[in-house]
Amino acid sequence: MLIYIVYILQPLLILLLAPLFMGILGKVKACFRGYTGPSVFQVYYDIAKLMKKDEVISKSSSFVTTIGPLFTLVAAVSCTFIIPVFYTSLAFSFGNIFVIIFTLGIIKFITSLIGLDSASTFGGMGSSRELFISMLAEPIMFVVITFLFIETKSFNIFTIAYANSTQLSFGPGHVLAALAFFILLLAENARMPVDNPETHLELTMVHEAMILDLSGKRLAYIELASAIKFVLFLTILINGFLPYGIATGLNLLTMGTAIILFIIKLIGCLIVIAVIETTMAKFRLFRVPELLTFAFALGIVSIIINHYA
Amino acid sequence: MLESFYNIMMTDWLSIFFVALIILISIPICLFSIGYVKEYRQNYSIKYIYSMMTFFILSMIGVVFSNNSIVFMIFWEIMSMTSFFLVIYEYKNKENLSSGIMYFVMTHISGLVLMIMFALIYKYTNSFDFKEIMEYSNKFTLTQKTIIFILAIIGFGAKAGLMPLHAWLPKAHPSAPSNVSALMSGVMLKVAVYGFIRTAFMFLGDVPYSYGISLMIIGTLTAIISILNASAQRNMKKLLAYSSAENIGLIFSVLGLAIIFKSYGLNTLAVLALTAGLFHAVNHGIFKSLLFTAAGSVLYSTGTKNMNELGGLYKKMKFATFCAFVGTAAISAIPPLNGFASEVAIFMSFIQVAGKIDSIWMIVIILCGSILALTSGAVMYVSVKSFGITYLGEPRSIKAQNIHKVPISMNIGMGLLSVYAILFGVLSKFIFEYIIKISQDIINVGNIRLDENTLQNFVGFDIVVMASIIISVTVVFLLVNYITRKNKTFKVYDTWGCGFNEAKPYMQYSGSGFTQPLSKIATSIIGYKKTVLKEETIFFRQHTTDMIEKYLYNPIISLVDYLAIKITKIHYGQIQVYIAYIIMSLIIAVVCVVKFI
Amino acid sequence: MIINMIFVLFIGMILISSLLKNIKVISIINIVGTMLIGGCFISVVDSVYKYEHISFLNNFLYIDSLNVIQIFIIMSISIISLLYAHKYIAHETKEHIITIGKAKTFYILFDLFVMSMIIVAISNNIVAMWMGLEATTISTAFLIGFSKNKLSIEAAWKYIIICSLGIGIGLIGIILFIYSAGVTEASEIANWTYLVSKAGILDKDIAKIAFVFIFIGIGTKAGIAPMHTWLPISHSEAPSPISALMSGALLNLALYVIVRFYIIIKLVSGLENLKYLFIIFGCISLIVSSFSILRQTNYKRLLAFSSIENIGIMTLGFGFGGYIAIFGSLLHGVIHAFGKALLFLVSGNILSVYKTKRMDVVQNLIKTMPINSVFLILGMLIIVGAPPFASFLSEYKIMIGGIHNDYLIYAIIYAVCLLLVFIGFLKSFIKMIFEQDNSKIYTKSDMDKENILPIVIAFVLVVLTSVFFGGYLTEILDRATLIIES
Amino acid sequence: MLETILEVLLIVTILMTGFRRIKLFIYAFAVQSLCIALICFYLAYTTGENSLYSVGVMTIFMKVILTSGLIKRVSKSLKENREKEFIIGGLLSYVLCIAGIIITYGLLADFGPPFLKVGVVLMIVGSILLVGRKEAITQMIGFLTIENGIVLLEIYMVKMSLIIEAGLMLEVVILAIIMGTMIFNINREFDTINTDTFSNTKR
Repeated sequence: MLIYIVYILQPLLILLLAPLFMGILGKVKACFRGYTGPSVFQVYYDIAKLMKKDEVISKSSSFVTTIGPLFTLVAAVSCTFIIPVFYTSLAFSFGNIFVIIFTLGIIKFITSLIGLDSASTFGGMGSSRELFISMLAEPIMFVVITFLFIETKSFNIFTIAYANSTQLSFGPGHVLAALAFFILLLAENARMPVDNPETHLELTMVHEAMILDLSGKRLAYIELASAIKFVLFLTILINGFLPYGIATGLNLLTMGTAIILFIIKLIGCLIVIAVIETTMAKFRLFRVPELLTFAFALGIVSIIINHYA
Repeated sequence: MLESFYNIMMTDWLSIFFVALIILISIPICLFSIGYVKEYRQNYSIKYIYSMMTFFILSMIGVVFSNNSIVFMIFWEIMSMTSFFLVIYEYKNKENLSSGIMYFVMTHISGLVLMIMFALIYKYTNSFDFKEIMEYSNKFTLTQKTIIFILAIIGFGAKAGLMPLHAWLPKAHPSAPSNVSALMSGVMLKVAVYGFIRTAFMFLGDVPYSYGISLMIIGTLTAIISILNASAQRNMKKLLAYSSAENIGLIFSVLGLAIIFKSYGLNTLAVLALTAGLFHAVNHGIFKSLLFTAAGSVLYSTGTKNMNELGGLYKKMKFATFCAFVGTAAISAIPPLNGFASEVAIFMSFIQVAGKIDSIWMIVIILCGSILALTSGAVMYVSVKSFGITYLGEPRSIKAQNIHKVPISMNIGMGLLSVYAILFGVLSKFIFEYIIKISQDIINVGNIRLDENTLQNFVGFDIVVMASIIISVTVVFLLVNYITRKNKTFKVYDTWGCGFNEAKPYMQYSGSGFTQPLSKIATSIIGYKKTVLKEETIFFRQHTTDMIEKYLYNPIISLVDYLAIKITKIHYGQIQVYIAYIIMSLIIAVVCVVKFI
Repeated sequence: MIINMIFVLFIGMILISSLLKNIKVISIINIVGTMLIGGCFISVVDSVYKYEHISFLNNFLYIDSLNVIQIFIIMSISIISLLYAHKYIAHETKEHIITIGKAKTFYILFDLFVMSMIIVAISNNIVAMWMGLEATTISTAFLIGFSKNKLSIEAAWKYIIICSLGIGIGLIGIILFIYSAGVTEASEIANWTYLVSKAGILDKDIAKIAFVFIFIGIGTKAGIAPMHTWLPISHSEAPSPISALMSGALLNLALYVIVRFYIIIKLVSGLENLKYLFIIFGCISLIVSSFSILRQTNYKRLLAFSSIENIGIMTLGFGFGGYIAIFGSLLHGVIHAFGKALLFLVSGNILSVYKTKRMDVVQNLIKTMPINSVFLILGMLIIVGAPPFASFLSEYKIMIGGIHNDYLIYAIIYAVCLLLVFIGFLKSFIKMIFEQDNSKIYTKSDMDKENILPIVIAFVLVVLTSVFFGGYLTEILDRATLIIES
Repeated sequence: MLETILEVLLIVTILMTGFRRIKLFIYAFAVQSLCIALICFYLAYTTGENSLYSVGVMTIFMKVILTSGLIKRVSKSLKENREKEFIIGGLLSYVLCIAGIIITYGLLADFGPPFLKVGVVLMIVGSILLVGRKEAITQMIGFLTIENGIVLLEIYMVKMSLIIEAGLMLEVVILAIIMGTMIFNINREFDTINTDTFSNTKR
């Protein structure tokens, strides 16, 4: 009976806390840059405001702009159901890592179509660059999943988290794979070195350009979906690579400590990302393939080290 | 009578599967072509295309059902002949004729190579019957197996469009009428896959792993090079033809993987890899013919295949746009649809190799897997381009504005195909079990008890769970949306151009511009050339050539021409020279006969 | 008794066509006469079908299932050509291109030609065979030079010189052959049956050289490679019915004569690898003809080169040996004869409408002559060996035979040449039928329905051969292969 | 007696390779046929084979009278009466002829009677004329010389019935008649019988 509560609690946790973590990230970046910046709950206020506002839809947009954003949010939310946050066990028969990655792929697919749909130059440019970058990111994902498969002999994210949580010492391959996945995370979620999420400067934005034309409720859906996607990637990173302390038994105490540990680790990651975002400048588009091939090389090296060493 | 009919036909699981595939995909395409063919009424004969299409489909079924190598070859040649007459159907423009001729020549090459292969098989096994050859399969010596395998790759590869012999694909499909190119790329390429599976798996029995690796490398090269070529295309059907070559590359690399597993004795993994390959063959047949029929309906209504002239077709072709959306989502492996099910199965069978094979080849296989992942990313890039540029945004030319209505039967055909795509995606778990039985029969392992966790690792169950979650969450969100929509209105206004409000249709992203970053990276592979012309306004032209054709086909053609010129010199008009030939050959023949015999 | 009837009919036809004035009557008499002769032969063939072989005129004429095929080809193609010639000559005389006298010589020479071919086909005496071949050269010399322009006279001259030289070499071969059979007093030493029974005692060295002379000599007549040079020009200059008859029946017949001697030579011990003669010359003619087809601009010359190529295929088939290959080449002989006759007659129609043999002038045939273009495509498919027709089966059998007896390199050359011929045919015919430049307007010519009957008959014969005449043809081919093979 | 006939035959044949005027060719051809007829008579006389008598009579009647007369009548209507330039030069054809003689006598030294070797020499000279000369009429004469060579070969090697011998002789004469009329046509059409004007079918 408790298991069903956990089934519901895990996705709920991510759904509710995703905007909070974005707020925390904004706050951390602000204090690095020396100004107090908006409050941690600012993202909640934005989404609430957008939900209430009227909408303007461009006359050349099709069903992709009207229904699309809803589907992106649906994809993001349904992904949260099959990812371990604080509890994992071998009993989960679903949760294949490919399904997670490809469902998150729906968001990318639909946002790039929305970009093209509004018949504006910026939308086309944004979706072309987004797809270009994510195309180069695919092999890294493949290699990271292979590494995890070598380590834990399964594709199911729950069993991966379970196997890694019992393991205490991690070899060098593990660290390299985590680093590769981290770079993949930055590329997929349009974080700083690949694309600047805050700016609306026409020639630099990638992710923002696609949803330039949206407003009101639809913009809120997309914002929420990308926030959830970002946090989901982070959870995969945390629970896939350093799931120390994740609850494997059903008693309340371990789950409580697991939640707290998860939040601490997440904030740690956010701090690292904030450091990267404030120190690094955005790469030129044709330097991004070099970064991603570097990550791919890391992945390959991790497999070789793990397998043959 | 049935009994005699029985031993003519080849009724094992493989043939039945492929016949089912052929029939499954031909029905919607025939429905589609009822409407589509009306466009040709005024200058081509309708009876011709209908009769040729029926012969084409019957010959394909004949190929799959034949169990004697002569009957196989007869149907094989009839198939290429009827498809040739369909490719040159619109003989009014010259370009169709030359591509039709090239197509027929390439398929004839594949026919001849297969003829040599079957003759060799007859030499070794002294029988034409497939069943006897199958029993003989483990008595082939190694050299015999190598020769037959190489000939099989060349023969069936030429027909399927593997790398060095793929040059006809991007030429034949755009010149054929759309329903025919849908039929050809959806079904004919699979018949070549059937032929290859029949020879490589069932005739040759167990084969050293180096065959599998060479096949996998050829398949991966085909995939990556053809998808890069596809990205730079303006012509919609050429883009789809290249992406068919890419999917064929995918299927053949998985077959190579199955051969590797079999040679290492990992039968369960071999069965699963082969199942992934067969499932992807079915799925590719479905979504590729869906995309071709969509392109056909675009061609029917606007009259042009060039993407840069289209755009904004959504407004007048709502149903066709929706079907094209489903097709694009399926080809770029979006979860609930069928493309996702088989692509993930392929990636999983690639990853399964880790830890099981510990030679250096594991790294090569994983590299091939990552290249295929790159291609699947590129497929999403290319299909979003082809869907977005043609259907969304503003119409870029007058052709795209005043388009005439698409007849009902075309929509029914496309609708049926998109229903297939959704069904095959959601119910992929049950289709998986069915295909696993077939691949067990192919690898003739007997029905080994598939250990639970490898099967469980396969994605069957997850998709069903995922589909149900998605449906339930959408229902919840629609309800929430419906409740909270009372006091909000939405206004329709021009697109937001960051303050610039005279946005013209031509200012949108064009097709070639959309994939310009990718072609800039792959300049050497696809021969990408940029030219900037300064007439009264500045023009930007970019042009890509098929490098394989430029550096492999043209030298051969010029060599043959050079030889032909030299040899026709023999007929130098003088009669004395002719008589000298006779006397010389007499003397040489007498001397040789006296000396050697 | 039947044989005398046949010769009486032949001589009667020649006399009538030399005496009467009205061309139409002459052609009808000729057609009826040839059909009667065909009828006589059918009864002869029945008796051959019943008991293996029969001979007439105290063993001067000898018919077994090998030359039944040749008779069948000769008679059917001569009937087809006569049917075509009926309208062709009438049309020519009406427009005063040729005088009545020339038309009459056409029919006289035509009957002489068919009669000499029949003599070669059924004679048992090898010197009589040689004289028959010589008679064919003589009778066709003027037929080639029929249309009195520069090219056809040159063709006739080259034809007569090269062929008679070749046949002279053949005569030397035959003389050496008889000499190698020893100086016995037997009167019928020159009979083929006698030589077959006496194969053991042939003097090996002289028989070897004799066979080379025969192969090269009669090979010129058959159009085998280095000696084929007369064929392209003479077949493209001769009137279409004649080139159909020559290309279909005569080349086949010459090859049949060579095979007759080859049967004797095979029985002589130690001369097995004489078959390399067939294989090498077959390959040379394949290579030469397939490469030249690629560069042809005149469609009748293209058909002539394709005849050389098909003869090359047949020689290769006989060279490969083995039941399958020989069955394939015999079948290929039959199907090629009808297919080539069909194509030559269609090209005759095209020539009569377009008045030129150049392929780049003939355009949009599908619009101007739809019926002929359909038959042109079907003819192309027959000759190139597309499946529904038996030529695919015969080429495939020769390939199997070749690979079965370990001639892999030759089989590969054979496959490459088949491909090149396929490209040559496809490029030229598809361009001729479908290509059009939009500036010109193409009207459907009324001459299209003219002269379609013989083409239809030829196509029906091809279809019947592909269906093997309900097993009747397989039986004859089977026995013929056993004669060669055993 | 046989040797003298063979010597005359050899001399005439060797001279033939160098001739230019067509009249000389005709006379040489007539003398050749006469010598062959005499050889037949001589052999018939020595071996008592009476079929050779008829062969001799036929050669005289058909070859010496009929064919030479025909060629003379044809050559009368021609414009050129001699070969202007050769493909194989006069000197080279003599050298080839001598080489041919040496080879035949070397190879067939022990094979058959002397007139067999002369027959082979006739054939070689005939082929030199056929290949080396430009005029159509010279090619015809070259071809007829080869036929004469074959007749010599045939006399020795084959005991054939009379009809076949008559048939062969008849064939050769008919060929000569046909070639004559053809030369007549060529002369009328091209108004020269130099085969250089022919070579217009390059492809």
